[in-house]
Amino acid sequence: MSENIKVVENATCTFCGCVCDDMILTVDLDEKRITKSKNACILGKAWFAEHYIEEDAPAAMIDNKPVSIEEAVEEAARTLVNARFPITYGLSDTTCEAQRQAVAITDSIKGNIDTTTSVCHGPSGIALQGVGESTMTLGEVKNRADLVIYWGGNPAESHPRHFGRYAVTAKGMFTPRGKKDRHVVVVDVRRTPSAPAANQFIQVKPGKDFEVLWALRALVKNRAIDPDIEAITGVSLETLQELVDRMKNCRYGVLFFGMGLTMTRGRHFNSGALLALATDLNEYTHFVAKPVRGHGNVTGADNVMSWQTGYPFGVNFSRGFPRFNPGEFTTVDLLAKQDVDAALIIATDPASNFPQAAIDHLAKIPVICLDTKTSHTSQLAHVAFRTSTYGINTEGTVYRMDDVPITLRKAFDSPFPTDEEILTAVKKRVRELVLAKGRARGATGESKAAAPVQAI
Amino acid sequence: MTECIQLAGGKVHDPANGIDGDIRDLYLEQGRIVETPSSKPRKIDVSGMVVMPGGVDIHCHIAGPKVNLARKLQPEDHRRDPHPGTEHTRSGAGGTVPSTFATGYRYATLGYTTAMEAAVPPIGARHVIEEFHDTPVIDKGFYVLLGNNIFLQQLIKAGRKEEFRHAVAWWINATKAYTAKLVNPGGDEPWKGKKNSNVKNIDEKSDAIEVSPRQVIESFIETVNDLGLPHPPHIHCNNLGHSGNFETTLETMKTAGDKRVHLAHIQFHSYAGEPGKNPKSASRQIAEYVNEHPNITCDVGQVMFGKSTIMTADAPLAYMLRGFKKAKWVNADTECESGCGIVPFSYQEHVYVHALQWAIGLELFLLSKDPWRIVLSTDHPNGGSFMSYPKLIRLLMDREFRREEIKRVNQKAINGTILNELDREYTLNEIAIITRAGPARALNLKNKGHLGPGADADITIYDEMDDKEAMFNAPRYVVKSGEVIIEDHEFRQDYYGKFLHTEPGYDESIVSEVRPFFENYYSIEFANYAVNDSYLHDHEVIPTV
Amino acid sequence: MAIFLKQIATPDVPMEADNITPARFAGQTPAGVEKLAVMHGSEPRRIGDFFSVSGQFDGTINVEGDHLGRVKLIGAGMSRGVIQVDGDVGEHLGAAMSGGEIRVNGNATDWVGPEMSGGRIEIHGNAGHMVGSAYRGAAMGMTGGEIIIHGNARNEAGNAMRNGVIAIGGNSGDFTGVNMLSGSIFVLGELGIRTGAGMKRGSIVSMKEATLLPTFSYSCTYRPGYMTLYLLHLSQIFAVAEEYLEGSYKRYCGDSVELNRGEVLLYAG
Amino acid sequence: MPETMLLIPGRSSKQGTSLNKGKLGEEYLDITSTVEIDVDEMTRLGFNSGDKLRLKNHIGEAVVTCVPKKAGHLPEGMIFIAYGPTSSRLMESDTAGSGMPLSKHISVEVEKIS
Repeated sequence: MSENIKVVENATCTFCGCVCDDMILTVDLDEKRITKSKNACILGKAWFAEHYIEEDAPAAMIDNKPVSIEEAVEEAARTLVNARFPITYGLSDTTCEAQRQAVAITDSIKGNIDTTTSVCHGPSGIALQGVGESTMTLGEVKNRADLVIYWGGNPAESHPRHFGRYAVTAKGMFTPRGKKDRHVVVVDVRRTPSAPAANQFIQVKPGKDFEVLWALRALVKNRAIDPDIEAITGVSLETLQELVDRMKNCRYGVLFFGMGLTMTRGRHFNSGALLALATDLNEYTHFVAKPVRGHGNVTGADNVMSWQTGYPFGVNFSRGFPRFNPGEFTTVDLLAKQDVDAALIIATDPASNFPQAAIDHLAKIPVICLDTKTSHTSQLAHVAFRTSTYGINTEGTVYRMDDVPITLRKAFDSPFPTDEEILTAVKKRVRELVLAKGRARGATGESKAAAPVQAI
Repeated sequence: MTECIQLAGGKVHDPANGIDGDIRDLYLEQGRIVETPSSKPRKIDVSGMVVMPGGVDIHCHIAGPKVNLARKLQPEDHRRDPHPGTEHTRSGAGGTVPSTFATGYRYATLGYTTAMEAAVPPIGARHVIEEFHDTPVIDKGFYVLLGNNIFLQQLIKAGRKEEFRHAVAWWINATKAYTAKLVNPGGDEPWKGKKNSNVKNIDEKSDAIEVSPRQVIESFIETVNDLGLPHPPHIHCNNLGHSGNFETTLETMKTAGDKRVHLAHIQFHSYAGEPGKNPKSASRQIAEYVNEHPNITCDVGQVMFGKSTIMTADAPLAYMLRGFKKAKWVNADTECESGCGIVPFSYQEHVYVHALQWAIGLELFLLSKDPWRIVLSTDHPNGGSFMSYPKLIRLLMDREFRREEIKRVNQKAINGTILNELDREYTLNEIAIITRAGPARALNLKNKGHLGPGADADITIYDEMDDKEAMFNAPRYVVKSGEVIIEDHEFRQDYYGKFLHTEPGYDESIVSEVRPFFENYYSIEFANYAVNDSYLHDHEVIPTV
Repeated sequence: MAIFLKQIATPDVPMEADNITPARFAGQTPAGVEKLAVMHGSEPRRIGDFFSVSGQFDGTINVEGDHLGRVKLIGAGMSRGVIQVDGDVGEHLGAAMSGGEIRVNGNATDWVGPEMSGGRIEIHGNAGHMVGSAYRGAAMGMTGGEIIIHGNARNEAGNAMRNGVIAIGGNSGDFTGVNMLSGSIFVLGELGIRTGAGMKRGSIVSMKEATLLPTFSYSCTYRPGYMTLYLLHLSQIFAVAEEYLEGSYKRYCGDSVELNRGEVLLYAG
Repeated sequence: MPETMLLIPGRSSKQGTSLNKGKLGEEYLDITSTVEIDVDEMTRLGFNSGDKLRLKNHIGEAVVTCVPKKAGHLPEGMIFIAYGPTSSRLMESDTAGSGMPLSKHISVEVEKIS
């Protein structure tokens, strides 16, 4: 350890959607390492501790050969502009500033843009569009919630500080005794490490969450439910009725939910059932719900997409304006159907975690990849940029899972450019090429002959 | 480098400078209007056309957390109204809650060059400024929601006036806001903490906070006037939408005494009738009070028929509206600061209440004696989209058109109003006042809303037409900060306007009061709360008065 | 004589062909039809780049090809005439159509007849998800017309439908008739799970046993009069066993979280 | 005879921490190709800790190592794996108009190979 030490207070950990902004980072500026991350959880500690700069790694490569950033930008721009159906994907682990550039590029090239939301809480986004939601910032839970229910999520392992900072042991204005002022319920198909934090664990048969939520909705509305509900779902009518009484009689109730709902059969209808349950309960008391979002800035990606295009994910520009249709313009579908002829992948690794059919197509098309580390995707990329890490080497804005925006503080400099810098350069070059292409087309009268037709 | 421009031969409507349709040349240089140009200008012949300052929207909802949530909520609304990009401009989605780009460009295509987002919770300030960066052409600022701020209410309760004033100023600075906004003051706590209830009158104290709405209103009127914020407290009164609420509105105005105050979307607060029963018009009582009190400005919040989106910090109101249709509804609580409700909505001619709301708005316009203090608004998108402003202008300017439209709506509603008896037609100059000069004055934007030397060169040029809706729908030229953005109805370049905010002074020691509250009850760190200057980009600090 | 479109080139990326409607073809010669626009990804192209066009327009369009699966929006918004497709078609077939008829000798994928208000679609093979459905966020799916699927349909058939009929010769997927407001869905094969979730009114009929949600309750077994009539109509389209016409049906009402005025009818023998 | 079981991919702390060392690192690859099975169920199926199992379904197949999970955490017939390249191989790509492949309840045939 060197003498050249800096302490960064109120830094933000962007590993998960909790986006805890109370980090105290000790930075060894010579070693370019974070040696201590006070207040971080086990995931956050690893996030900071394992962050090191591979000084020798090339900042840009074309077909796995090092090139200058300028050459890579040129090749990336040409690849995108020449494509007929290019996609942009990822974006949940970068700043809003970078996300804004990515949408601008996709608008210019009339491509398709989607974020990791589509394979995370995208179904919850669809559910929101169907039924709305009653929701809150996390501080409201800390200050007011006397009933907290986690459904199909395991925050003890995925969001370790969720309990302490916001929802279980946190002490607030009307909950001065923390956990003693709350009843906590965990609902899941398996007894996860989150279950011990709760006063009550309810185990649902796999794939029966919808049935349980639907029965709860009926009971809230005083409709009869047959006792065979236990045989179907594994949860007794008595347990359900008791939970309903508790929900109706609490002062401020919260339903948190995870991908146990969105990733299983029923998908958006599972999330929708939960959101509708929270809405129904507002006839009796104040009740809110919130998806426990994953990556550090996945919520920012939803926000940037929504304000720039009107839609939160799964957006297509091929007609010259944004259109939204999950299942048609979402990335897994497009790749698996082999509809795509180029891809710009930012801060994610679909080649590692997508269904095999989608990965197979990704391997066949030119991929442009921005990542802070070598990944499965960067290895198969035609153009690969190595960028600096948000929240450690860059400033910028991220949105916490409850849509609260937070400004990042930089711990130390990286020799690698930011995502925003690369994307801004690509955008500039793309715009030049698109304008040139448009003029060439205009000169031959081509574009006028085939004006786009009606929109659906 | 902006070029020097001569707008030659137009009929100029510049009521702030007493010019009413005179034929004049205007010279623009370096983004401003100048007496004489320093070099040979590019001459644009606008003879036969009507020249006005760019429009100023004093109250709309165009950016920030609730607006974006309303966007996410309604793909069906965007889908039917796409906004294609051009060589110069970005694409977007329309509908009642357009994407940021569509919002900026569409305001521009109506000749508006400034708009104020009317309700942002402090913790969402960063968000609204980020969206402003992507909202082209127009200058913009926002009002920060402070009326249900628990810390400030505690200071009011404790009678700590001095600390209250510093804390309000601190919050304005920390969020880079334009003024303080009160929405249903005192109503959040019963909504969140007492099983979705609400305060029912201006003197009712909530159990948890023990402060009445009147105390909150009084405190803000006094403090914001003391601080000299360019715009007085912008108040959304209690009991919005409820029958008989005009008394609450009168009480709220009385609370101001002779101090400056702005009443938002006053149409929604001008209802007589028994609570719980159908409303009746109280536009006369309200208009009369406003007419006699020069300290008051208001915007109308006109209802226009068709699709709208209710989005408000008044969460109990949105829940009440949700009850009518049981369709999708959003509630969003913001810790220590605010509530929020969103309901997709539609105003229909045949519905008694909707027709009455429409009529009351028009009555208020027509009964108002001083156009300088009543501003054209639809509380976009609550009463309808800002895209319906041209039609609203025609309703005000064209008596025959208005009569035809009156025939199409619920007659029972009309019969309870005096709308049929009102023959007034707004003149072009009066329209220039209620859409530009008046709101600019109410905002203390000294360089906007007029065309005198030194003014911002934000100018709209219309072809003069008999059909005022068609005229105001499509200006031939729109100039923003001296740049010709729209020429012959087409975008010629992209442009990003300025961010407008104010910076009242305060005593730093207030921070030591705010911080402990913050550390106990907020979920982000105090040090990460205030918006830093990196978000400002192109901005202008409007001085206190 | 009809206009014939024979596919001569395979699109590399999705193609949007909402100009393939009788209204757009009316009064056009084959050369005129060839000039009509299609989108090939983001690239504006012409019908003639992908199809050879022959014949003469008399209200009917025949589209034939082995690679039509990427061709979306055929017949979108159509109000009259006939489109016959030989081959498998892409998404949004007959989207928002108000009249006329589309016949597909082949399979269709997702979004067949979403938000249609009238006319008829008949798919001789299978269909994908969201047959006759609402688009995301919208409160209403198909409001009229008839969709016949000879094979299977997948999830969300009739999502939020307001009126009209969907008949499926094979099986349906999950959430058949979800959020249905009115109208009828017939499934001769098996229903997936969670049939009629959130339905307010309307009828969903199946000839097989099904597991229903806990919010549906048995009311009676009877022979609904309209059933025989409609099944007779369907028996002219595909094989409907005699006993279904004559049989009685178990009626379940739901969804009790909503109005409870919808019904699911299961063949009882 | 292979046993039909329900595979639940999910997040785990170890997967989360090893992710930071790199998705190509041995640790991450190890963790994401290890399945947890209820200890009693392992006895019933004759699996020992560290055995290699083949998971197979209509999409593809993958080889994983099995470790026992304390009784009472996983219901019968359910096995848990941390998300990663291994679970991808068994994931269907149809999203039913949602964008989301069914990533959590994956039916697999489980067979011991060593």
